Amino acid sequence: MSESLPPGDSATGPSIRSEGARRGRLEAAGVVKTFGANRAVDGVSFTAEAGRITGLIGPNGAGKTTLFNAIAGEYALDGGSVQLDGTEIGSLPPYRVFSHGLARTFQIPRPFAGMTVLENVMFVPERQAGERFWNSWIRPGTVAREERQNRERAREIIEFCGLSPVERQLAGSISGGQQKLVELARALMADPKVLLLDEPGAGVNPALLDTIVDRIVELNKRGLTFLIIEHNMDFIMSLCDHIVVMATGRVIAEGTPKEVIAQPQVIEAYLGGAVA
Amino acid sequence: MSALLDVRDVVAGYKPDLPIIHGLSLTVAPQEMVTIIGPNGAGKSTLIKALAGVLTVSSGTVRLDGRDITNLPTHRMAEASMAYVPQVANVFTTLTINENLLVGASALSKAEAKTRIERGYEAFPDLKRYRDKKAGVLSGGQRQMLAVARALLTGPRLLMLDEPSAGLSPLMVSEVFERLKALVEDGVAILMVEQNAKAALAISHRTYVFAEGRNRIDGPSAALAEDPEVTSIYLGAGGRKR
Amino acid sequence: MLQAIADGILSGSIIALGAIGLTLTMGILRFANFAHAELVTWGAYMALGVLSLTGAFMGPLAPFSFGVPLLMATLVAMVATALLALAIDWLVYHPLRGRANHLTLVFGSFGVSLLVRMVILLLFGGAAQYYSNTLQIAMKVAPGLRIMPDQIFTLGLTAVIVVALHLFLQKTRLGLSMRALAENPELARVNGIDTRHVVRWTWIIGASLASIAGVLYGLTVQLRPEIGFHLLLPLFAAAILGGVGNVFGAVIGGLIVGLAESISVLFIPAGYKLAVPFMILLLVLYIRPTGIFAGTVGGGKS
Amino acid sequence: MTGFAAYLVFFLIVALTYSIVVMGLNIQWGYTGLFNAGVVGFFAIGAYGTAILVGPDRAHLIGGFGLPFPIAVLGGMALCALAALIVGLATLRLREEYLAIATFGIAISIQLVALNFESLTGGAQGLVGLPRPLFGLFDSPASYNLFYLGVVAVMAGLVYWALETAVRSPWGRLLKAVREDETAARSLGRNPARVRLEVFVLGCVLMGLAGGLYVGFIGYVSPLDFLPILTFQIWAMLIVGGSGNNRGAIVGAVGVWALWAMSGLAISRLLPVAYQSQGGAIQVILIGLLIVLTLIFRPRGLIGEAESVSKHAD
Amino acid sequence: QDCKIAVGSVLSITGSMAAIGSAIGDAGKLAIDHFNEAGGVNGCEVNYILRDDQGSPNVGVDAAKTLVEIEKVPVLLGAIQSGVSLPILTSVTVPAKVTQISCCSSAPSFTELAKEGGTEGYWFRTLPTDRPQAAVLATIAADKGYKKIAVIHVNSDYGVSLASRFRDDAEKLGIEITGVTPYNQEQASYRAEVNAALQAEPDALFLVAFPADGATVAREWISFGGSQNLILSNALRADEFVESVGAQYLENAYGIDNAQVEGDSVEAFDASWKEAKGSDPNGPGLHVMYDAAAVALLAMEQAGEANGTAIRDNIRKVTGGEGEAIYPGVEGFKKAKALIAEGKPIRYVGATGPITFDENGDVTGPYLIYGVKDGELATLDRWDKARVEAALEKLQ
Ligand SMILES: Nc1ncnc2c1ncn2[C@@H]1O[C@H](COP(=O)(O)OP(=O)(O)OP(=O)(O)O)[C@@H](O)[C@H]1O
Ligand SMILES: Nc1ncnc2c1ncn2[C@@H]1O[C@H](COP(=O)(O)OP(=O)(O)OP(=O)(O)O)[C@@H](O)[C@H]1O
Ligand SMILES: [Mg+2]
Ligand SMILES: [Mg+2]
Repeated sequence: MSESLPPGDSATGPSIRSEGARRGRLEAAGVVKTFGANRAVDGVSFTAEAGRITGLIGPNGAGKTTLFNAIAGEYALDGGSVQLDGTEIGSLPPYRVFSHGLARTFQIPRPFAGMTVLENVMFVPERQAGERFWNSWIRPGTVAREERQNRERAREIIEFCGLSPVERQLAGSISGGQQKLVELARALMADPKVLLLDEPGAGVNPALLDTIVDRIVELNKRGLTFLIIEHNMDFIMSLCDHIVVMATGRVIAEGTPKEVIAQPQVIEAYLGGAVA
Repeated sequence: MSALLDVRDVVAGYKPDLPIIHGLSLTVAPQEMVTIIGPNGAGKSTLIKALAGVLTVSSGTVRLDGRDITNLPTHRMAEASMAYVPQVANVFTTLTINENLLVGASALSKAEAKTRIERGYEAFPDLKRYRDKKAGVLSGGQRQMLAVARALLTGPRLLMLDEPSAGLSPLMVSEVFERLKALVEDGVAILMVEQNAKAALAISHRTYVFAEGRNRIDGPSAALAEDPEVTSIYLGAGGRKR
Repeated sequence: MLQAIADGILSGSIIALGAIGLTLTMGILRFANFAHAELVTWGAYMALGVLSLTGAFMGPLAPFSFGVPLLMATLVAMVATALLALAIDWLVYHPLRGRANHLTLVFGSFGVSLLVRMVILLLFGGAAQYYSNTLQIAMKVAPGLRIMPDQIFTLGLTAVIVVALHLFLQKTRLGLSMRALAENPELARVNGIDTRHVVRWTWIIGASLASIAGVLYGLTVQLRPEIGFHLLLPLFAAAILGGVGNVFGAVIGGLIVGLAESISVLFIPAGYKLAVPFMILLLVLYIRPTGIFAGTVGGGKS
Repeated sequence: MTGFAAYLVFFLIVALTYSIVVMGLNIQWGYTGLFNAGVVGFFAIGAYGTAILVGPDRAHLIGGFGLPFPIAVLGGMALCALAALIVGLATLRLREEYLAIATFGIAISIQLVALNFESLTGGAQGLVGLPRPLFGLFDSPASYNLFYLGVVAVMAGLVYWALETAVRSPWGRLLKAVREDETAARSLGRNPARVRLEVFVLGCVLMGLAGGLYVGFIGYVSPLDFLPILTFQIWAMLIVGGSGNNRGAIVGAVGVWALWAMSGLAISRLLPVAYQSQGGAIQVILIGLLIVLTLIFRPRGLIGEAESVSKHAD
Repeated sequence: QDCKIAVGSVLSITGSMAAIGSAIGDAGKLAIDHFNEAGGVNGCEVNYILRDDQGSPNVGVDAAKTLVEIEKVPVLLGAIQSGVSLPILTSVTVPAKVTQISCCSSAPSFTELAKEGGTEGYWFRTLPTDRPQAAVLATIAADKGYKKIAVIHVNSDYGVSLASRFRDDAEKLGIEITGVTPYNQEQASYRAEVNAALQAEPDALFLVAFPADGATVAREWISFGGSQNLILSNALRADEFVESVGAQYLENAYGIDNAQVEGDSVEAFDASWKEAKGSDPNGPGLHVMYDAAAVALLAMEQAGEANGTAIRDNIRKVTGGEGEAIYPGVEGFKKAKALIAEGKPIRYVGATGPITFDENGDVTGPYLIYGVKDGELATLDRWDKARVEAALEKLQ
């Protein structure tokens, strides 16, 4: 399995931006999201520091996914604010949030079912000239060149995720775990400043998960900020610099992994006897 | 010990001319818990779907307690005392929690359904809290609980679970697994697919390792957990420290 | 004005009756059945066929314009319509079901609707027909307000059917199975539900309701092979206004459509009347894209 | 040129005109999943727009600008774009059947305007005596038809090429992504609402173009030309030809229209005279059967969706 | 006889005019059967090809084109709706120099088109335009003393123009028109329109409609207490309408149609219809369709050849004028053939009475006033050409 990173490319934007230039500090302050009477996210504040891997854990139904949706613009906030590198993104629609450099994956995969895996991944880069229909008439050369580069990169990411055997299959007819990997592949293709992963490990084969961990570490070294929801404690413990624990819509603990898992309220609400 | 579930040389897939499962055999004894692990796309879910009658078995046989149930219509699998929890989309999001359970109990008498549902609520108090809420508002983990709770309602002899622990918090994982263990003790046989291999191997009796639609390795779980080949290829290092 | 309101409510109740069956099949079987309208027509003609075969239009039950024979004929028509629906399902929809694209069924129903309409035309001819040639003269119930007893009957029947259907969907196992099927057929099967059985019952209920609507329509207006087709738009408008799958919604939707049509004529040129329900529909959908009541089968509770 | 050849020319003019409509619908439905059931409304706007701009001045009518035909057609298309923009903004949030009913209603409303707005559209009487482009240059109607067939064929070819090129570029992928999962597309930085609006307008403009060509050929418009049945016919063409494929759209348009026309001919020849008056019903039954059988036995239509959208993904 | 001549017809057999279309088709066929029995045209058997336009212009135009190009018909009968006849005329028959004769398309636009030269003389129609109809109906209404009249009309070219002419004429005669309410065809119910028209409590209702929808409107009108003083357009002279509404409610109704009441020619048609069909020829379009076919055949016989231009040029030779009168039916046609063979002038007096085409292809003729007596359609009065013209004069 290829461990190498996709080569940078100047025409489509380098796959990895030069260090230093990359920031990605995500700051949530007092975020509230309610569904009727249910305050699913109830005044959550935390900061995912630039260049760090932050873990978000908590019992089922704690509000983690809802918080992701609020940050990514899928849900309108009922209170509070979200800032990315100082820019308010809390009120933006998802596609604008993405343009600001924040990408996310879905806990329950949402592949484009009627498109092949390759197309799913090639779709990701923004501002493709070919997405304006007239460009295919008046600038076919540019479109073709861009597509070639796009495809090269997509192939590498697909291979990395172990999806090469199903590259040409429709994303709707691959296994559940493979669909999760398509989610990840798309997120990697996005090359954002901040990446929100919602349970990237659930349903993924443990052996493959190891290489994903390596990949995340490597990308992080180059300055990409991560915010990861995960129930696999091995994964969290080995990866995160900082952990935020949520329960019933609130942050109940925060700190380094070691600190956090020692706290009794975390053990009671979340870990039970299963401390790693 | 004669097998409760006896799967022999099964070939199955999504399109007639493109089998995913290439002649697979497997057995589950009464009161046995069997795990299937394997890489993504190995065909684990496909096999379970074929056993549950969702997909057509194009050759081979499936026997439950000696009775041939190959390609029995899906809705009659419950009568054959087999229950199945799919990997994805396993709750009715537009029905309430209670109605979800009622659907699972549709083969039972009304009174019986009621008592069993109450028992289900005791096992999963979270569900009780939301009983009149639409299942669509549940979190990923809550849905998983609901799906398992529903499958147990009819008191099946064989329970097939497709990644029951996916998305559950560690606390819930141990709870669900505890519960599965208790079920086995009560006489239910379990066949489950798991990616949380460590935990699954720890509680199950036997394990099959699949790859590319075939049965690669099988044996007692404890032995496989030690097997270096299995560990390196399918179990991973379990998280290296950096 | 008063008259227009009364009238709108009353003609709305026929639309409502047709829309209930539509919203039910649409909600449970998950496709917009364009041939539903033809079931309405078929039901109306079947009742006519029974009446003319038995030759009877015995004394009407005062104050209504119809009598026991029509009621009996309606029962026969319900059976005949259910049979037609089952046959169509078996021949056309069943083979198409489960295809990746569920709109395949919608297109299939386009085809079916053409077929059934033309068969009716061939069987019964194109001319307008009536159950009875005696005209019912409206009763003056208040100054400027006339109502026909048949209309009151229709309204009452609609109310009874809605309540019964709602209870059925909420309280019975078959009703629950229908709602489960509506959401996820495969999961329903895994849970021991015989989906074919549920589909059959859905058709039987939907088609029976359609045929009742057809008979009532024929009774208050007239019978022609195209009546269903021309009711189609109001029916869909009503079903969608109310939220697909919601039986109460369908009734409210039907009443809104009926009222809108009859009141609009007082304010805008009658030539534009046909557009009025749509404008309302658009307005409602603009504010609530899933209809007034969020649409799930059975409706009501959240 | 007479007889069958003359009829063939005539037939192809009509069929190719429809094929442009079908291609417009294909881009909306086949690629983007927009269930536009108001096709005939936009066809009508294009036709009336062209007719009003090209028509001679008449006392009782507002229009009658007597513009050259190509400019009139462009005007009709622009009008279509405007209407599609307005309609799209109001309805594109709706899903599938809801959108279908809404657009169907809009088409009915457009037809009602044509029927009732007498001073602009001529009302039920329609607009009569519209000039046909370059008609004077030809010595016989037959040679004129041949010329017009050329015009329509070139337009259809151009539309085919343009759509095919665009659809097999990243644009096509974008449309498909929006069709498949809007939430996912949105989370990946695309604005589905904008994409849908763009496609809706583009498709409707093509329908308007076809409307203009139709007017140029028939020289007359009336509200009867725009009954909802035409929408059904167009949809039948798309289904039979295979949605999600432009070649399928053309094949479907020609094929279904041929079946429609030929079945009429066959019935009038084969059916005993006494039953002639049933012929129409039988013809419609054939169309119904065709749709149903195609769906059952060739669910993807005669040609079916192209497997991979972007030619660059190979 | 081994030669054959094809005569084509495009009518609405299905679609919105289905209720009247197939009977009209039968009327055309009757004329052709009669002619064949009389020996055919120029010794050739006439083959009648009927095509359905389904009420849509695109289907109708295609059908017409097939008839003209593939079946090679020299004359086309139809269509019913003006919206179908017009595109056939402009894009099929005129370019191919085929004569087109319609039984039923009443739109004034044909007259305009003819005046502009757009029809090149290939267009004829056997029903009169709405101008005289409106004048006669309004005159009678005034004579009856109606003061307030509501108008409900079908929203088609036929309805719109007849209703608006009637309104003008009635107002000139001092009648108040309380409202003109159009209705769109084939709707679920017309209660709303009826109610709107009822608001002003008029003395009478002028109803312009086709039998099926018209019956619905009339029933709802009467049910809701509208006046039973009904004024009916020509298309409502149909048994279907009377039966559907109920004769007892139509005692005070009167309407107009463009057929001569009595006279041998009309009786000849009625009798032969009855013989063929077993019922009275009461329905819109039957008489006129028969005449359309008859005129075409006689012109072909007169021309001695079967091409469109010859037919066009000979139609006026077999109608109007001073020749010997020819009545509908086999005997009439036999007589006509004999006279033509002898080179003597003939003059067709048809199912609608004497027919004269003006230079625009429009026909002028006498009218009958119909009503319902003893449960059946009956003729109440007749207006000859002079009387109609006097009424028109008065309204100038
Ligand atoms: N769309 C919604 N409407 C109403 N309630 C919702 C909705 N989405 C989530 N909820 C509720 O909000 C709470 C938080 O759900 P969320 O999905 O954020 O949990 P989670 O922390 O991601 O859990 P898990 O680890 O199981 O995925 C739950 O109680 C859920 O029932
Ligand atoms: N719905 C489907 N239609 C067609 N082919 C499918 C479908 N689902 C899966 N496949 C094919 O079957 C193969 C095996 O899928 P399956 O779901 O059985 O894998 P799995 O072992 O359960 O993997 P995972 O652990 O990721 O869930 C996939 O690689 C894919 O090629
Ligand atoms: Mg979650
Ligand atoms: Mg799986």
